[in-house]
Amino acid sequence: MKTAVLQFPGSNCDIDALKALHHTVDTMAELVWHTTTDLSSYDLIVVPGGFSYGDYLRAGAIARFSPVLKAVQEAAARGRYILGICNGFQILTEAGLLPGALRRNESLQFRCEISQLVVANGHTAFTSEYTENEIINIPIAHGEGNYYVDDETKKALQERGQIVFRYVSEHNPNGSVDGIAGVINERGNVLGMMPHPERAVSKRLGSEDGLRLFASILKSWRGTHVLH
Amino acid sequence: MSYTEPTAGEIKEQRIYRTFGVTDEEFARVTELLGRLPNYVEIGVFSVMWSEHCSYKSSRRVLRRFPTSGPQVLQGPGENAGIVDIGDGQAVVFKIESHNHPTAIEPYQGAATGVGGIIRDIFTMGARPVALLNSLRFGPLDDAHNRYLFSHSVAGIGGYGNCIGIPTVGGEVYFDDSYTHNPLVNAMCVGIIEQAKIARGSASGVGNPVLVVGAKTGRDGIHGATFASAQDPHAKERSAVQVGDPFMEKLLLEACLELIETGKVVGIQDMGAAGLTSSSAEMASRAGSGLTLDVSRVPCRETGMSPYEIMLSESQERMLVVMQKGEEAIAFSIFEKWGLEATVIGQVTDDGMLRIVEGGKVAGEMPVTALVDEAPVLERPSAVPAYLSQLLPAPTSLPDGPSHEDALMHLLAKPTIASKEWVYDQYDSMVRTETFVRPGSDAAIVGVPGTNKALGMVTDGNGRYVYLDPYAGGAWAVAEAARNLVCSGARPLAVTDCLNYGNPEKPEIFYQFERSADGISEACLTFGTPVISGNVSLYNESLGQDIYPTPVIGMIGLMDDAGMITPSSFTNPGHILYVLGDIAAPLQDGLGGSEYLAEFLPEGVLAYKLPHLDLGTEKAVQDACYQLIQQGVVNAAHDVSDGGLLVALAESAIQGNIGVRVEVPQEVRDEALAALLFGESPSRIVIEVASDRSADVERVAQQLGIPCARLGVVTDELRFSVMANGSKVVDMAIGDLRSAWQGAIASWMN
Amino acid sequence: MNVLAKIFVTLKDSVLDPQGKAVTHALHALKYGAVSDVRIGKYMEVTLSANSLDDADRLVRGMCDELLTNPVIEKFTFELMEVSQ
Amino acid sequence: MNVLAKIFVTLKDSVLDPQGKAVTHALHALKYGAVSDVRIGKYMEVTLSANSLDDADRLVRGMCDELLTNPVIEKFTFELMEVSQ
Ligand SMILES: Nc1ncnc2c1ncn2[C@@H]1O[C@H](COP(=O)(O)OP(=O)(O)O)[C@@H](O)[C@H]1O
Ligand SMILES: [Mg+2]
Repeated sequence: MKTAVLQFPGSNCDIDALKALHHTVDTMAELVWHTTTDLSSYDLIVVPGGFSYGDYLRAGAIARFSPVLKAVQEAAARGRYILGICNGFQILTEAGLLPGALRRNESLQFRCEISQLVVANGHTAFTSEYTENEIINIPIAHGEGNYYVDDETKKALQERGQIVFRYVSEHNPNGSVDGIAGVINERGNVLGMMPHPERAVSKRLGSEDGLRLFASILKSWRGTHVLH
Repeated sequence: MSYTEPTAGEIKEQRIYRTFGVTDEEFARVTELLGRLPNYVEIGVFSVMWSEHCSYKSSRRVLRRFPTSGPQVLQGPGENAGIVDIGDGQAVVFKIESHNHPTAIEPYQGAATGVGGIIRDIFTMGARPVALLNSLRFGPLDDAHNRYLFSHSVAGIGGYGNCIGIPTVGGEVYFDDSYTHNPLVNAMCVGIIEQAKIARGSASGVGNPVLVVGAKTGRDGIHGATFASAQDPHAKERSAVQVGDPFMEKLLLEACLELIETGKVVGIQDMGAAGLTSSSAEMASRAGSGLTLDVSRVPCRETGMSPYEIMLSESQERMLVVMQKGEEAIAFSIFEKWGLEATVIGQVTDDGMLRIVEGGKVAGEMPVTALVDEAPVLERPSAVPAYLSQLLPAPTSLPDGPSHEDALMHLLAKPTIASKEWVYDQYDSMVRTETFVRPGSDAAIVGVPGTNKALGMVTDGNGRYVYLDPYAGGAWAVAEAARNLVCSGARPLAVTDCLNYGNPEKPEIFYQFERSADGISEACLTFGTPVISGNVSLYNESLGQDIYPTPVIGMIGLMDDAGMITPSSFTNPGHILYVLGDIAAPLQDGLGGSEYLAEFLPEGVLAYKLPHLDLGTEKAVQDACYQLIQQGVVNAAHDVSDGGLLVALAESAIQGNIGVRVEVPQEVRDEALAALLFGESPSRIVIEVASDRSADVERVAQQLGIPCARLGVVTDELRFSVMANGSKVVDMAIGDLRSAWQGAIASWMN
Repeated sequence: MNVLAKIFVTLKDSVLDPQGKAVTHALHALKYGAVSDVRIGKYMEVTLSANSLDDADRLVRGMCDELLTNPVIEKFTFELMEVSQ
Repeated sequence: MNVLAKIFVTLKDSVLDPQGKAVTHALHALKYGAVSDVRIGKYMEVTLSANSLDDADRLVRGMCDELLTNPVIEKFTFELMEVSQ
């Protein structure tokens, strides 16, 4: 499995994502600059966290016009895996690859903590190594993670199992509709989530619960590729 | 271009220089050094170079007393930041800096640009910034304006650090009336560098090109450095506040590190206070060279800027770079990749002059030595403040004092003692995924990438202590910083200091400054932690009222094995609790300087003597703790500081979500019990050990000649219970303690 | 011609405005009990050159749709005026 | 009477506007090269009751000075209009 970790001006979790990938699935992973126009050789594209373009105007609003986003669209259309983390999630919603929008946290404050998530759908390409409804600890660190969709879209997401992660109900850190922390597209190959699985890959960092997200992706990819 | 500026004659006749804070004597000296009258640009340049902020004219003599060398020191004070060896060819680079005055008038941007400035100091050395800390002082939270200053400062610190992607891993916050009109925001940055790649702020090599890189120059903050030292608060406001652009700085950081990596950089320095003026003069001074700068080539954000404005602008996110001749193109291409400008504005000369030209015309010409070496050094008068001789021995209890349970609850809910979660949850403390101990413990621990080593880091200081005893208070700050590192498992390495004081022209204030610096010096010698960088902020006064003398110590420690990290929270039921050091010291010291007095006898807290600090004892206690941790004996360690013994025990129990049952190990008169439970005598550490390791504790304590007392046990019952003289004096649910402690600041802020 | 566009972006009515709520509270805590509601949005001043006001209208609408606002949560209005130079 | 105040807050002209700068760049990278400048500020709609428009003017000016803006870096203008109910 070959992985691209995109780098926009202002990305700052790019190296963390790369480290986590090397550490967890030990596959070929590399940084790819935002001006790249061809991602066809990658099986997984990670849109990492950070503050692309300073998060000025709205988080993710400017990055979605980077040249590389067209290549991301194409990769998504070809069924490649795309994982947007935090700012990456914001970029994917701004780009229309995922439904909804991320507003400022209800508290109006940036919030960094280890949050508890419920795996709402354990049958996606990104979550098969979790058990459904399992509670996992994954850090969050964002000021604009307050997920919004209108009621109608929310119902549709629910029915189609597109809500993948929720904050445990008593601990919604940002006011997200329905406690939504991560959603997947209809086809099941594009996941966006506010929490940072790449920060939960060792005991020293306080949690290892992010490991299985990367392991799930590798397993899914293996399932669709003949092994040599 | 057209701008009308006063002529040299008018500057002299109308004494215009006075509006820049230049005295008559200083003006005469400038005239003498130039051999003629200065023009407007020149007097502007002199005024900032000779300002307190840039020249350290009041403090320079005092700072010379600090110990600054040691086998570990690779770079002491004098550069953008100090550097300390951590082995394997690597080094840690760090510095702390104040941004008090801008914060008072625009807290978000003031605090944010403070963070931005200190980060630049680190990456100019070629180091990758890996952590931020901050030290904050505000007036009490029952005042809406204090809440505004506090919340916006915290948001600004987070806003900058979060965006640029450097974790904010620690700090401290105190609330006291003393800071109501003059809040303190000190920011510290820590970086890691390969020793072979250290860059310096030196402009050498005749003919080498000088570049401005990064943001465009605007009219921001002209004379910020001058007005930071003004006495009149309205004058402070006159300097425009800068708006920070952390996104720009992130790009600048990456571009500069990439540029330095090429090995083609001769010298590099950030443009902080006094912008182009101080960066160019200091770089030339370090190299003993001269510079010719064409201000018409400086990229400006606004139109019609005069040489004067360009030289004095404090626009953020800019650097001055000297490249090897002929290698400019490397800078252009790297900066272009990052979407930034890099512009050649001049070159290095050998005539020792800072020459400012505008196109073909010379706008100003000054010897670099006159600007830097000839800057005034003042011998400020110093006088022992009268209050010091009137301090009384501190009481061990209060006549109508609270019950011990009430006292504990109140202290835990005091914003100065309460959990700082409300603050640090607004900071990304985990980005870079090397933060092994996040805010909330005694010291933060950050891994050294690619090794099994880690760095411990803290900031510490207590203005009230320093007020009550400048010498001991200064030493205390160093002792406490070292103690916090040791409790976490790290070995103290070196110090950076931020010296925040009132008006140095008052002899009593100058005394506080001088004496506390002496205390810091002695403690640094004791702990083997030289001062490698620092910053001075004077004139922290408002309406004639000076802040407490508030030196803040930033300290870095090293862990050779990150596996030795020790938490401050209790871990295992059945484990034994010990106090290393003299548990009964407060029976002599009383409640002097304590939060207990501040809470229950506020009008008397400045009337009593500070507890006694003996640096030898302190060092022995720390050595004992460190050795026991290295021997794998200690499961948790937490020092006794603000709030005293019970607060320390409660913090560790709350954070471990575990109970404790302790018994005061000696008979104590009832009237003295408050002091034992809440007194703030130094040199005491609570440790948790497995029951079969008790003998190790007693052996090490004996070897080092320190007292150690067995205090009680950790329990799985979620209660906090304290026995003294055979009866229960405190018996409370951990949950109740937690809600008092955890929610206190939030309850004011939300 | 040179045109100044003043653009007002607000959250859709159906989307909660916590910032507006916080400011309302803060105003009440001062002496502004007379305030019943606050909505907070963005105000942008865009200077551009255009062939006509109609042309400018088309351009500004375009940039609002594409970049300046997110239609999932925001709505906008704008005003145009000719400016000298 | 019920008054709606539309308040426009911008950074002073001499103060750097990093957002505006970033958005200008982004607009240029799209097809909006005609844009020469963008300044980004805040837009607030405050509903309040007042005895007269003069009274409202005084109140709104007061809250802008005291809470809604910081005169060190920002400036503001506002418009008032009577609204029903
Ligand atoms: N301004 C701040 N920023 C980040 N962390 C902070 C801040 N203030 C306090 N903390 C963290 O909260 C914890 C407790 O702080 P403090 O009570 O000052 O500790 P101590 O008394 O041990 O010095 C520490 O881990 C400290 O780093
Ligand atoms: Mg401590």
